[in-house]
Amino acid sequence: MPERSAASADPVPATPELPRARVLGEDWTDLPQDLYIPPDALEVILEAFEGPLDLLLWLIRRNNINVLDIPMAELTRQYMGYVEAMRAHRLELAAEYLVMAAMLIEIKSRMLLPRPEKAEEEGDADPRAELVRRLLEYEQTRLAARELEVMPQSGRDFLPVAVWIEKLAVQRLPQVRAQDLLAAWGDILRRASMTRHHRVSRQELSVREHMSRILRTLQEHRYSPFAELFPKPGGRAELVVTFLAILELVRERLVEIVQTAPFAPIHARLYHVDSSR
Amino acid sequence: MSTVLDSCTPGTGNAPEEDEPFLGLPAARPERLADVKRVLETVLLTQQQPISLNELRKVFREELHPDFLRRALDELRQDWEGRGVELVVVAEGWRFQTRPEYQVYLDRLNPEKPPKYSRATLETLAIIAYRQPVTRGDIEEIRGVTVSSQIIRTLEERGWIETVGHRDVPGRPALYATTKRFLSDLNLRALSELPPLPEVSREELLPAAAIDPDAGSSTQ
Amino acid sequence: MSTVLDSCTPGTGNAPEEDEPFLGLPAARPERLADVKRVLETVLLTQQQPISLNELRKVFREELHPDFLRRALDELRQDWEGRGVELVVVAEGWRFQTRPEYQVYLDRLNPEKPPKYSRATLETLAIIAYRQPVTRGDIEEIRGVTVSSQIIRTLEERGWIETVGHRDVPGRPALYATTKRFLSDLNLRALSELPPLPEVSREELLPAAAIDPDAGSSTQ
Repeated sequence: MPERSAASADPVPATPELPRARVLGEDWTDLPQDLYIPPDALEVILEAFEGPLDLLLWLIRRNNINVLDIPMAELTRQYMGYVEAMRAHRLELAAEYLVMAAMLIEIKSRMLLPRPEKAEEEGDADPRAELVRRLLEYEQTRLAARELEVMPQSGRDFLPVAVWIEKLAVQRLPQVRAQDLLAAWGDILRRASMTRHHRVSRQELSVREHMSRILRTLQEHRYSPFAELFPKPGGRAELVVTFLAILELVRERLVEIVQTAPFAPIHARLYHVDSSR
Repeated sequence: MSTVLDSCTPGTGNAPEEDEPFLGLPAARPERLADVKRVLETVLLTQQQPISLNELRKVFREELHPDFLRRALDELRQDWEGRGVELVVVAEGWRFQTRPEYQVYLDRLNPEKPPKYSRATLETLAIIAYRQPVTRGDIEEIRGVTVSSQIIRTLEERGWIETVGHRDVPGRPALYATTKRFLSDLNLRALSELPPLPEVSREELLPAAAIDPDAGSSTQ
Repeated sequence: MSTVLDSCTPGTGNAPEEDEPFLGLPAARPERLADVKRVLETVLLTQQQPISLNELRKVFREELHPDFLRRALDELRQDWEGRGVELVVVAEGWRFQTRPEYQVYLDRLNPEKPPKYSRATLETLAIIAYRQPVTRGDIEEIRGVTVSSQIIRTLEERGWIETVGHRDVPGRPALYATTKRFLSDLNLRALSELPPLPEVSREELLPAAAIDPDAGSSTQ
């Protein structure tokens, strides 16, 4: 993927998509060939640098300077020019650059002093050594970052597979046991005030079951012969319970029993059918 | 970057044959079909959501005839027969999905905690089961808090409760009752097989409550 | 529900053979291996994140010997050769993923690209990857600029770095390291598979700088 690595290869914004720099009234889409860049252009260009080390590396390359033999005077002069311009325009960026400038000036001043031969033998005579070490380390990081970027990356260069898991609908539904309902009822009772109690006997429950059944039937047909409300093979207990259910439905004004004439067939119907007329 | 179907793009392959229905991909060439199938398989395996034929055409820059794509998909579906994953067409399009028989293995990988109904839902269900037919107002009266529509809907969608009528009071509220499905899901033959509610001692009961089955209920 | 491997569970199959290394699934029985492979394939196709061998053993109620599973996975990997999807081993385990050659087709379906990281983020990541565990101060020292909290957060949210401790200096700064997810997302099994840190030796830079003004820079 050459286009990817190219995008991050160079800190210099030479691509047309970057904002253009306005230099002395002229539009610049690329860096001037010489190193001197008027302050107006700096704001744009400096955004492309990752910090003073990055800027220094770029200056060194641009000027065809040997990393191992940095001419401190010229480099420091140029660097200070940048920093001054930067301070005027983007103060919040300048602190780190100022630290670097101080370091460069320190190196420069130390290099102006005569070096004792003894110190040179000890190996730490060259004040540029530490700067070179940092520049090399940063360059290494810069290259490593580029290598990381072009490595195949999940989501960008390949995708993990993701097959839909088809689940059986019932399997994900909560399971409820009859005991859970009893427990829930217990919770309700515990919360309820002491003045109110609910007592439902086994028989009453079957009354209620028949109430639901009858309502369901009338919901469909609206109107049913009284006799047909009773289950066909119903035993005596069943008939009694059904009758109780009908009475309860009438009492709760859910169902209405009608007889158009004496001895005519008795019918049951939903209460509201009548009242809506 | 070279792509899998480079050889299929116009101009790079052999001269098109007669009756060629689409750019560079004659149906008569089995290896082209195989390439298209391989791309379709790859694309579909990465998507959990179904992909429509139109979207799949985009994958080939809309250069393939829908009929050809359909044929490739059909063949792909056949290729996957007998495996744990199948290619299906649903309303929104094509997708790979696991066969339900493999659910047990998937569950072992990510053991899901069994989902639970909230206390409010369970109590609502208990009230409907034991006190049916009841209105939402009845339930609220017994529980002492409002009952959200979501709870009623959850139980309705589960097929456990249904509206069996309307009480003839202002607003004509729905009367809820449990269904046969509820009984069978709870392994009951009749409501009377629900565990009996604890008897409340006579001392605690008001005299009326002992007689009236609806004592304490909210019915007017 | 009957499952695919019912016949493989202990007690229901034939008598175990000699030297049988695992419950009910003798390696000598190719149809059993095929069943296991089909289950593995199904499970792996549904999971976006890699699955470790240990997790895969759970799928078979830990009844299969790791060596047998490894063999099944190896065969499965071979079965998928030449297709658009491949079975790979990365740091976190086994995963099916698309081959890079097919990315062009996938991009046509989903033109949205994952976020491209800034140079600052990538350099921070490189420092953490190659010099871990490091503190934010270490990163700032190497890069020569402050590291914004946003950069650290971005990498943490991606699941690529994590705090692995604190350096015992004033302020007890967090020590960052890369995660297994980072390795998996880069198709790696271990940190040692990262490309070696580029050598930038004095000796190399010296003649290059003398010849080419842009030595070390990749463009222009």
